[in-house]
Amino acid sequence: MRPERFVLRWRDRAVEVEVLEESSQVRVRAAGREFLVSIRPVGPNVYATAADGRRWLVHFASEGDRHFLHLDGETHTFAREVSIRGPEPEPSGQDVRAPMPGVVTRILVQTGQVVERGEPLYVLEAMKMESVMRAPGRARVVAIRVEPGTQVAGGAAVVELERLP
Amino acid sequence: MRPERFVLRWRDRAVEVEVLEESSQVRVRAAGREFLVSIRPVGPNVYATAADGRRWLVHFASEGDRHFLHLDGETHTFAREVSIRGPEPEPSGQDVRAPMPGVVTRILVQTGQVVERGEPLYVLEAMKMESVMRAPGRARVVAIRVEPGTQVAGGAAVVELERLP
Amino acid sequence: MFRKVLVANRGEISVRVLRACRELGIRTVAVYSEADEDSLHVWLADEAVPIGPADPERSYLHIGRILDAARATGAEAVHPGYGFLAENPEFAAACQDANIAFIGPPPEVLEASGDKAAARRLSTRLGIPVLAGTDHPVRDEEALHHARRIGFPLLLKAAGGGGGRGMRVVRGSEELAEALRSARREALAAFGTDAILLERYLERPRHIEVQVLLDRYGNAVHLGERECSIQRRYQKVIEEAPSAAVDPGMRERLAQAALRILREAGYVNAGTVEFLLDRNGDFYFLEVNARLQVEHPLTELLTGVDLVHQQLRIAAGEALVLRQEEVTLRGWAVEARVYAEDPERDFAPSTGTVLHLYEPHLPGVRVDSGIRAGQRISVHYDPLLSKVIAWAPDRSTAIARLRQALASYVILGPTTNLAFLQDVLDHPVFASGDLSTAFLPDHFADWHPDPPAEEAFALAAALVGCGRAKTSPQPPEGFVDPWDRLRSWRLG
Amino acid sequence: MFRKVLVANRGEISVRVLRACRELGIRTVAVYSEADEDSLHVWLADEAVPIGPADPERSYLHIGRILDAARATGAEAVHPGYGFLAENPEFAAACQDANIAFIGPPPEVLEASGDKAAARRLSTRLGIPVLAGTDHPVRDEEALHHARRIGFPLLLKAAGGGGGRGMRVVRGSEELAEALRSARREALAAFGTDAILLERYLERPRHIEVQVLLDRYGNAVHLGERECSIQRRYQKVIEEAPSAAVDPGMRERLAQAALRILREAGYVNAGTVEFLLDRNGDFYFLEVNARLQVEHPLTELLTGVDLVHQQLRIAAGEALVLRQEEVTLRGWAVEARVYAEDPERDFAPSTGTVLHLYEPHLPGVRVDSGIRAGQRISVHYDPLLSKVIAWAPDRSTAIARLRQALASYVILGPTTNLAFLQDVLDHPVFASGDLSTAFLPDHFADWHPDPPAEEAFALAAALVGCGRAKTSPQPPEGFVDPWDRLRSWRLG
Repeated sequence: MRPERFVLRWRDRAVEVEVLEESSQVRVRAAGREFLVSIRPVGPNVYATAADGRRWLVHFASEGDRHFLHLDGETHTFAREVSIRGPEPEPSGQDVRAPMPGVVTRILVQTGQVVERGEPLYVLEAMKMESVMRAPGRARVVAIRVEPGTQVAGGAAVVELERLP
Repeated sequence: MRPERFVLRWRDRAVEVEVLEESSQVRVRAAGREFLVSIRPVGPNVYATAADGRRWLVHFASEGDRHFLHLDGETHTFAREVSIRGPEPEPSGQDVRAPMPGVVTRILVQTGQVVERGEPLYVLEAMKMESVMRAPGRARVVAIRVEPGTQVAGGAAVVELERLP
Repeated sequence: MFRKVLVANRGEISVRVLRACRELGIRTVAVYSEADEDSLHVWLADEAVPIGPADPERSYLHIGRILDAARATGAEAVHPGYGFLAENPEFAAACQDANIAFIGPPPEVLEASGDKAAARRLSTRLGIPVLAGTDHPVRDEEALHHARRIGFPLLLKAAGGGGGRGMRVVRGSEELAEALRSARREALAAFGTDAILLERYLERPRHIEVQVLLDRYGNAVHLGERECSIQRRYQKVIEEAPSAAVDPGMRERLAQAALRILREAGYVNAGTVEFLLDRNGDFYFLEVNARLQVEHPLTELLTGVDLVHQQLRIAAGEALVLRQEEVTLRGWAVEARVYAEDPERDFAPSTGTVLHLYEPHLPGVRVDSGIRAGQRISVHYDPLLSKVIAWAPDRSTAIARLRQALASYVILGPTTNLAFLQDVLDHPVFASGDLSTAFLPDHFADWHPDPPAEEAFALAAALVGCGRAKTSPQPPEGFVDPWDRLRSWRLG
Repeated sequence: MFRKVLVANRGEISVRVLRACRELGIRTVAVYSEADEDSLHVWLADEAVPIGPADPERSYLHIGRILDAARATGAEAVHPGYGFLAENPEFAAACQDANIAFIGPPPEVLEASGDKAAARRLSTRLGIPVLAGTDHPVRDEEALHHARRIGFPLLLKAAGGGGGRGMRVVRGSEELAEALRSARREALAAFGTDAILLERYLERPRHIEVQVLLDRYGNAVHLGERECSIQRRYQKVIEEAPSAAVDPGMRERLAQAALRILREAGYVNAGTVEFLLDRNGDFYFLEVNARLQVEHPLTELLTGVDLVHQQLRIAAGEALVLRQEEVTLRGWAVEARVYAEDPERDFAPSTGTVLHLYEPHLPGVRVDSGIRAGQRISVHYDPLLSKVIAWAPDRSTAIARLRQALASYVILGPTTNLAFLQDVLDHPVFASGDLSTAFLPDHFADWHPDPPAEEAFALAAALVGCGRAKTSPQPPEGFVDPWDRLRSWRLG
């Protein structure tokens, strides 16, 4: 069996993974470390797993390329990607996307303006609630993609920033 | 699409069934009546169903040829059989089978003896509990298949009866 | 008692009210929007009536369609739950006109208690302390004048409703104009009126509310207080009862104040009076919540009183059988609200299909849930999925119990605040009981979930990698269902 | 308090005890047989130690292996749960010798209370009424003599243990010999001793038991009574608290009798004293249950006291902090035991894989469950799967609440008594509260589940028919799992 290679991304951390099935276990190379993982289904979406001598009962489900893993009281959402696209072009531009569908009611910055971490960029109204979208870090406003008052879909880019040191 | 024919048995009631998929619904002929059933999965093992204008949320699971349906607070176990074998040969002989694995500790009847409904036939010991197996109705003991003290599997025939009017 | 009751709500509160009706042998009617076709409350009720598309304005907020459903099914009463039409005087009046009992206070009382300024005036008249502020919504021009009178920090509040919408804290006169404009817009969107009140802003108050039951014959009982100080932008996250800051003496004073206000207002049914408690133990009247509150189970676990049963009996014209001396507060209860929200995206609501759901059973833990495995969480409604309420003889055991329940609660699909809730419970200041509405801003302002451990990446990789290799070409569904093909078929 | 506790049991009681330990910050160790490798209690504990094959004699009843596990993990105490080694004096003594605290009474007290005859003698000495009977196990030859002295109907009881094993009712001297032989065999198999006691058999008694807590320093509190009259062949099916037949006066008399017996016996920890209550209100001492009972949650819901926490504290040498006046009984609670048994096969235990499990959440309803979806129910152990306990302010609401919970409880795979339980709750005599141990024999002797309605056949046919046509050739599994191929791989 040829090992399977793909990328698992959790938020901004992407890890190249190599998975090889060996009899009853799965050899996984991730972030320079190697794990021998054993997995046994014990119920719908529930698996008895073990790695490095430790064992976990995990809950696991997938929807398209998004995979949800629950262990030790926490749920992590992983995205499977074909190859390392490199993290989103953080060093240069970064879009502060609308987290969900809603109406961009006000833009609070102009193109070219320098913003600090946490400074409000625009206001999105969804379900009668105004959420202020803030800058994730020190950056310069590169472009404003949307006019105030327009309806946007979840994930739509609204303000593009260029990270500053 | 050819209609599919099979038998659904619940305990001693066997019903010949004809099932035909029609676009979004399923036409079912059972016990001389015809139903137009619609089924929509709403979650793991849970289905929104409707027939004759009534609707039920049912839980359904299968294991091999045994199918479990839960509706209106009750769970029914159906067995799917290829064709009507006819109910077990009730009119003449009927085996009073061991309901589960255990040890037949004592036989309380002799061959040829006439027993009334509810009369004890033999004693089965399982998990330190003695259950007395009784005659389901007026009958004559036709054959005793097992010696006292022998271990039997669940479903094994122990005493064969011949129904009497 | 009513023979049939319609529940004009959705999610966990409709499930909770439907169950209470069935326990009293009352037949139940649920209403649902297209987005809620297969939700728990629809299948739990004896009858279910579709009332429109997903948009709340054209379904759960549509008075006409809800009354049509009530008339069509012969429902004798309507329980509004919380939110939606629960405090809407027109809805209560429409029910009365249609000869259908509204399970809540009379329309005129809803009108009065909905008007924050009127409620303040009533409280002042009764000698119950209120925070310095304006008794009338302010016009833009007079805002600065009042602001200077009241002093900073100043709170801008929507006169038309609560829940944090239309609220802004202003620390200096230069911020007033911008904050007022933003508050007015949010208030207009949320409550249909941009009227704004000004009020002295207490720095680190505790939010204490008192539960009261009143019948039509002048009988009333109070059922102790709940503390709701753990809030994020005025949205309650964790509540508890009793309050660590309320001793028996203060409990009695708070209770009498609450009873006086509600009696004076002619209140009937279940009501809550909210107060702010400052650092030196003085309390100020805040507002009346003319509805059954989200956090009502805390009071039920402490007193053993089923508040929805009491609501049904009062609305059916029965006298309160409960006497004040029968109401005893036993032990401690803590409630965590499970929201479909992404703490990393500024707690923006999250959506998705509940691919897998495991709601644990623990002694002393009650889970009021409104979701089911396979259900689609849409962006149309409030993101509250369920409430986990733990009771124990003392506060620390209740917290430990709640902590265990949250750790074993699994929702795969929409992102939730379960990890956030657990970190809040683990925080030493929370454990100490020294709570205030500043707790979350102070200690959890830029909270982030811990990134998955290396092993988690490895396990995920193994599950994803092997899962893919082995199954049919299409990616492994959360629950691989022989009926996938049927998914497209809609119920006739 | 202990730093680490080992729970020497399985199923729902081990899950319940493990949770109680974690709430007090105690690290937990579970033990499991090969058949229980993936069960709930194994994964809930901090550590889990395999102790042998499925056969109880070589795992859960194997004193040596359990103590090895305790020593290997550094457990400071062992909680035996109920059944298995819970009332086994050798086990308690072995724990003491190994310097591991046994969470229960001292070995000598277990010895005494395990001996029904000795307990009867103690009760008579204390002036507490007992049913006419023999204080010593009878030899075959003297059986008839005693039988004539005591009079018929006569009850044959195994001296070595309860739970209905080794019990026979004899109505005439001609049946005595056969019944005695059968009772001796069952007793020998169940308790390792064929000693049989004779006792006057009360026709339609109520089975009432009193819960007591005693510490090492002579402090003791009683926590009210439970009624367990709904039994089938001495196996309890439905229990409730308080008892409809016990007024405050009788409650006090029963409680004092129970306290006297346990104090006299030098009892420590949680104990229950069982009585029979006849039609004219007289009660007779029956036996001491020197363990935490299956139905203990009833008392916890009425009093708010966590009995397992109290057991842990007492075993750790703490004095009882609870004072009698603090113990108040609030409302009513009813418990239904969910068994994997087939009521149509004379309630013979049933087996199979739990293909699908939906354990509902309802306000006021506690579910102590020991099973998980996907788990294999084997024939090796007691068929109790879980207990559903409903609390409400009054009995009728508690019954209605329990009824709703059972109707929405879904276990697909092993046949269960869920339908049977619902019919019992619906029975008018049960609703009237006029209970006795004759209730099930009188009203449910040849109970049968209702056959499925025509529509059920049609729905099943549609689900079976179409499911088959559409899926891969192999029959649709309960949960079609991309990992089926992995099922054969055992954890390393």
